[in-house]
Amino acid sequence: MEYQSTSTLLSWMVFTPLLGAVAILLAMAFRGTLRLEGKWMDDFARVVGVASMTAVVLMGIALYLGFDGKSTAVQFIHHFVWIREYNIEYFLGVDGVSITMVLLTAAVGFVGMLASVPWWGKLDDHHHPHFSKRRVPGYMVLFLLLQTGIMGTFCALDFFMFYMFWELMLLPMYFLIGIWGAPTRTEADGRVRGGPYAAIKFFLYTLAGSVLMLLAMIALYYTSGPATLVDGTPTQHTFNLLYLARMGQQGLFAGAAPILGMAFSKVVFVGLFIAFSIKVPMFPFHTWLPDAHVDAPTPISVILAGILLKTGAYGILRFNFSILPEAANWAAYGIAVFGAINIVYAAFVCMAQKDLKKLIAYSSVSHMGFCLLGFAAMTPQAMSGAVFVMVAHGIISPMLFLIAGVVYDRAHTRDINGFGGLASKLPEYAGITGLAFMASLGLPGLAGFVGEVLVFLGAFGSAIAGFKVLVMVSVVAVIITAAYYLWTIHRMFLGPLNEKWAGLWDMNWRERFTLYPLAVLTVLFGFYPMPLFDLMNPTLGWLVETVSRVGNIL
Amino acid sequence: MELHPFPYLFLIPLFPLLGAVVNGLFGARLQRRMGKNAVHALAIAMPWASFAVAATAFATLAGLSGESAVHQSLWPWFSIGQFNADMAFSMDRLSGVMTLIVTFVGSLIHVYSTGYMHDEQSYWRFFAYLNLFMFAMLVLVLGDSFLTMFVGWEGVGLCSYLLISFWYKDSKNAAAGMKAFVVNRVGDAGFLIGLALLIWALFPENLTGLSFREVQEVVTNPAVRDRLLSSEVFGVGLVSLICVLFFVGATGKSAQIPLYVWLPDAMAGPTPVSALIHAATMVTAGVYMVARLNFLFALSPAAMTVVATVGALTAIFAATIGLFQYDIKKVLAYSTVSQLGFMFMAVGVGAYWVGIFHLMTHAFFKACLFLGAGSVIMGCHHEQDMRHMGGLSKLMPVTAITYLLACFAIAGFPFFSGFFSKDEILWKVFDTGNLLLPGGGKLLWLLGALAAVCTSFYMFRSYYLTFSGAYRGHGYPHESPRSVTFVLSILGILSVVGGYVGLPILWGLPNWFEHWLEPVFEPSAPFILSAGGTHATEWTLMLASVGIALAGFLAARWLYKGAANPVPARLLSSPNPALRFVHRLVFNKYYVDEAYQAAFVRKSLDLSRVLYRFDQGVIDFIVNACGTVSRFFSAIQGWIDYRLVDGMVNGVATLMVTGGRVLKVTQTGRIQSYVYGIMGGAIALVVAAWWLY
Amino acid sequence: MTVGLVHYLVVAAALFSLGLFTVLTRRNAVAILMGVELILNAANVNFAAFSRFTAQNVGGQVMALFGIVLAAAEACVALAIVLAVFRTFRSVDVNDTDKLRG
Amino acid sequence: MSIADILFYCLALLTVGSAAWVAFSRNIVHSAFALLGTFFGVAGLYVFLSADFLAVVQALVYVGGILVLILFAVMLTGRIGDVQVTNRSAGLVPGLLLLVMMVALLAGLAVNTPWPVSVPGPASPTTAAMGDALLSEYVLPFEVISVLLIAALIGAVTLVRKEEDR
Repeated sequence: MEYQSTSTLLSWMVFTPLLGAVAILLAMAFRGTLRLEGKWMDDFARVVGVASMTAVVLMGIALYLGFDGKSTAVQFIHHFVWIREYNIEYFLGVDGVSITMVLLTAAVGFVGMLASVPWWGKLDDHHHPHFSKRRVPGYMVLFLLLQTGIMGTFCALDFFMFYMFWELMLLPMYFLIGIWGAPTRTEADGRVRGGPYAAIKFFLYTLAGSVLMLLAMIALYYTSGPATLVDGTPTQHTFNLLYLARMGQQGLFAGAAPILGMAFSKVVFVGLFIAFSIKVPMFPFHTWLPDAHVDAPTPISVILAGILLKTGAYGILRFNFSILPEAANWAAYGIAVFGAINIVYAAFVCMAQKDLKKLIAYSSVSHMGFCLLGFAAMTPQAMSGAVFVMVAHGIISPMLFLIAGVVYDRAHTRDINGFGGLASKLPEYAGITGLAFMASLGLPGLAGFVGEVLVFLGAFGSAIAGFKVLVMVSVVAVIITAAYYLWTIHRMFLGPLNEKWAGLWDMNWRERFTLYPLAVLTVLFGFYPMPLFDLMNPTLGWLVETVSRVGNIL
Repeated sequence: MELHPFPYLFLIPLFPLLGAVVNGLFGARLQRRMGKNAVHALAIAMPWASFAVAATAFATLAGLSGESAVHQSLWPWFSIGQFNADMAFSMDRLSGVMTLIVTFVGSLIHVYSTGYMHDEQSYWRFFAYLNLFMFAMLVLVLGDSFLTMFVGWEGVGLCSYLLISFWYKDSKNAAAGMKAFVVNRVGDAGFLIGLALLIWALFPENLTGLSFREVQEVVTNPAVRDRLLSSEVFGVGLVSLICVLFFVGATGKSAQIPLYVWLPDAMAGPTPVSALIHAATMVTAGVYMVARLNFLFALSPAAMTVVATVGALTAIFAATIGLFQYDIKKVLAYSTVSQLGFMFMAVGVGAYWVGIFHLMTHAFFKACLFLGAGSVIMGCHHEQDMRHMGGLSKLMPVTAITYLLACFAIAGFPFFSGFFSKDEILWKVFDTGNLLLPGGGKLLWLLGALAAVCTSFYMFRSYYLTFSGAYRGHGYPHESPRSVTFVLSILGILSVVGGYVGLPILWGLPNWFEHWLEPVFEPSAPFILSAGGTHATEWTLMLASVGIALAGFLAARWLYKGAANPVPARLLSSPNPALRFVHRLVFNKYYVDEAYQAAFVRKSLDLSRVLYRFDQGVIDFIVNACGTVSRFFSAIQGWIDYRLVDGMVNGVATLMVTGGRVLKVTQTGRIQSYVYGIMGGAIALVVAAWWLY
Repeated sequence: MTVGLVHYLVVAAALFSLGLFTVLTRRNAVAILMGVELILNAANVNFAAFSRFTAQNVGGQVMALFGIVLAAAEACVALAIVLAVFRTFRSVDVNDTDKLRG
Repeated sequence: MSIADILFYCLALLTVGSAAWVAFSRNIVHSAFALLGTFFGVAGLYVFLSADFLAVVQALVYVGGILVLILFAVMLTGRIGDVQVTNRSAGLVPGLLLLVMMVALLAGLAVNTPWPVSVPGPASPTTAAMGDALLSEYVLPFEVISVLLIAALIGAVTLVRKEEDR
């Protein structure tokens, strides 16, 4: 009878964007009577969009103030029975693991919304209408739907609901990349690339992953032991993640019947892990990310890099580590190796990039590698460091993509070598890009460094000896990261001004509204990360303690 | 180590930060509206203010006991379980000295820059970066914990990148800046791994925090020390591995043998930058770090040997390259690398206070040399090649005199600051017992002596080339403005007087400097052994070093005094090919840069291209292949579905039609044919019935 | 040999075959009718013969009676058809009336 | 071979011969009259089979009714004056072949099958017996046949009605 509803704030946070979307749809339906034609309709959609995202941010602040970092219990629970026959409950809650992600979603969602509104500043779209002017109501509805999906994914504590929101996230993203992304083009070597290609690739790739998750969900459901619904009715099986975690930690899944001759918890672990690692993205499954980023419009890249990647990492924490601790111990070194590969491999690939967005995409792959390394190390420092990397990357990569957006909106090209000497023409832009690049390469005093150094130091202390070697290898990536970022700054900003770009103009207020808050956050979290650590340390510490206590008995 | 709260300590780094932020954000408008004076007024005031606060802190420190430190903790920066580091500043005697040097020399250079950068358009940006650098350096020096120091450590690297590529319009400067930052990052990577190793070695020994104090308490505790000394990682002694890794960080920052390549290129930055960063402050960070971790380094003779030998090798290596450079700033750059080699030799053999002492004196005379060179360059309208200078002593008297004083100091002429510090180093190196190789000290001393000869030779060569003989350049050189000459004179005096702070005990005079730093290095004292050199040997060595200085001076004087119009490139045109080869080899810096470029830079670029092609070719190919394969299968299914299933359905239909068409013939309309049919059927039935039964 | 059932059957068979032949080979509709009448008579002969030789009751003859009555009705209708056909086709030639050809 | 047998054979010969004439004659009128012979032959056979009522009805209905009807039809449709009242049959050969085969088949059948023959009783008038049978055992067919006759009557009348009122 535990986990009774305590507050409906989370439900509001999850479904406010949906309400906004519905409002826009209704307005679309009755635009005749409401005399909302063309430009007025677009502006109405934008106002509703910004309003709902501001509401979510305000609620996020309320959540932060109300959240008690000390306790490891789940807070702000909103729990009632939804589909009684299958013991599916509507269960929203937030604890140390997901609080940072929820706040990040609110923040980055707000920034993404601001970036999709073309007010406050000139747009040079004479030959190809800027994405934020094309079919705006549709864009806003899908954007808000996406926000609901992501927020729901982080808050859902019922496996079925989690899976529902997980799928809800995919659809709007597909359309957003497909329609508002870059038009289809055939590249030099004849390969057809463009918005639709990237959208399909993203959608199918993640969907393939979520199929495995579905199987794992069903497997877990049917092997889960007796539990009780929120109104006390006893049930044979349960989708409740917290009960599943408790059962997992008591070793229920470790002892379950093997599947296809292999240990149950190993098979389920691998299934879930692949589903989430596609999203992280992990080394072999990462090729969708650069394509998706290159062809997505800027705010969508912001959302994609800012929060969508975190759903994968969060999933690993919430599912793989809490519910299947034995398998987590068994797979720890493997994950770490993949994490290290992610870091070093992506760093080297970045060196060879000519497209700015692709470079940033691969750098995201490299940063998310830190999370994997941090998770697998199973020490409180590494775990907190890894979650902090997720938050820091969630702030820095939106900045990077907005920066790429600023230059793309003006010059309509992302080819790094095409630029030169922009610093003399765009000083303010050069400054903010410098700050973003420095944060991303992990300069101490900025957010990137805190996470990275914690993961390094934490991973070093892991029980498994192999981690020391992995960390040393990953440190090499730190050098390569510095090299390719500086080389990018060199090719783009320094050196003589390329006359082709003499006509560029410096940042306008829209870009400032989106970039400066993130810059302030980066510096703030660089020097004073404690508020974040206070939120998550107790829970992550408890998680690490329980997972390592269970030990490797598989 | 008692801590005395000193509420104003954070002001020292805060002032330059304020200056940097104000100039950085509003500098352009400030400069446009209120002119350059406002910009440099603010920019100069800040370092002097922090110098003042540093002085007061230093004074309070003097009043306290030896081990005490003035401390201020601002806010908890990291605290996760056992691992906590606060954003805290503490100034003990060592960082007190360093802060004073940094703020004093820094402020002087700020004043100098107003003159040097006078006609620079983005004047405000220069001062913003300079202030930012001061902030980073002060955070490094005052940092209480490893991580706070690391903030300063990389912050300094960033500022040197910004300042080296200040004139970014010329991509060569930008490339130099990038090289500096990346090479520093390599060093920092080493530092990080060393730090990780140290932390995880001490965690089981209930390390409470990451500050130097706590680490020092844990390491100096004898039980812990024995366990540390006995444990090994990857087959190498844990402590020595940690120290070597820290030393790698130091080589990156202080441009020692493997990672020194960035310093000569860093001369692409404006001269005050070279003076401040690449002579006085940043490059000394490595020495400060090793001194700060004296309790660790003293434990492992292996690490000390590594430090000392690398120092010695760098000293002699850089000195030889300096012999034949024609760019005045390059000469000074290699001389800096060489002098740093000396400092590391000192610190390597355990004579930490001597290293810091040489650091201080070096800060004075090297800054004076660089600024002198700067004023010469300014005078000769940005001409840096000594072959186009000459005869400037008459045209730029103050610069000439101060430059000469600084040359005497660096060469180690008696009663100049360089003499006291360098001679002490050579003596301590000669007399050390800490090295693995028992006679090692003697060998290192020899290398050091050789380097000293080269030092005095190339310094006086540069003096005579620029200041004596006829003016070979174009235009009319003129003396620099008063702000430049004022700073030069102060530094000139200091480079003479600076040495009297640490007079050798040999002369029975009180050595204030050693006494002042002695408590800081007290934990490592018991491990420093001396080879029992007597006073006699000390005297002979002192005379020897005077002789060395004179030898270099006379040789340079003979070769280059009164340099006629064509520089006497005797070595260049000398018939002996071997000599010519040596000259070309040394002149081209032993082709180290090209080797690094080929070995590391090009290789990593190739690797990244290969990996990217792999990424696109193999992985993306597989993903797309899945796409095409499934499309292929769906095509097959489509074909099957269309041909067979549909085929069958259509087949039945056509069957009916053709059947109908065939049967149609029977409907002739003529009745008789029907009757035939009936009759045929009847007969067939009868026959069948009859046949069957 | 005394006239037994077989003889009648043979005669009926002959009548039947001739009737059939007429129907098959005649092109004149009326001739066909005559053929039909012959066939019907053959059938009635058989009925009577069996009634006489095997059934010892008059069942067969009643059947034959019905046969005759039916033949009458059939002839009447057939001739009506022939007349109608003659009126529309102007000829009674069976080959011309193949409107219902498939 | 009694007189009756000889008479039977002559009668049989008459019947089959006229039937053959009907089948083979060129002229439709000749075959019509040949039909008369056949009908009387069959009536004779009935007499031999002691089916007296049947013989009378045969003579009456067939000769009086059907033959007259056929003659009418022949006259009405024959378009007298049509010189070539050819009644050429079509496909003579297959017809003959079929004829022979049919005769062989049926005769063979008749001869070979062991009919449960029982010695016939003396010839006795059968009219009364037939009347009883019609109204006792065969009353249903009797009624049905009457309905059929009515239907045939109406059908024939409607078929030959004049065009104009259709």
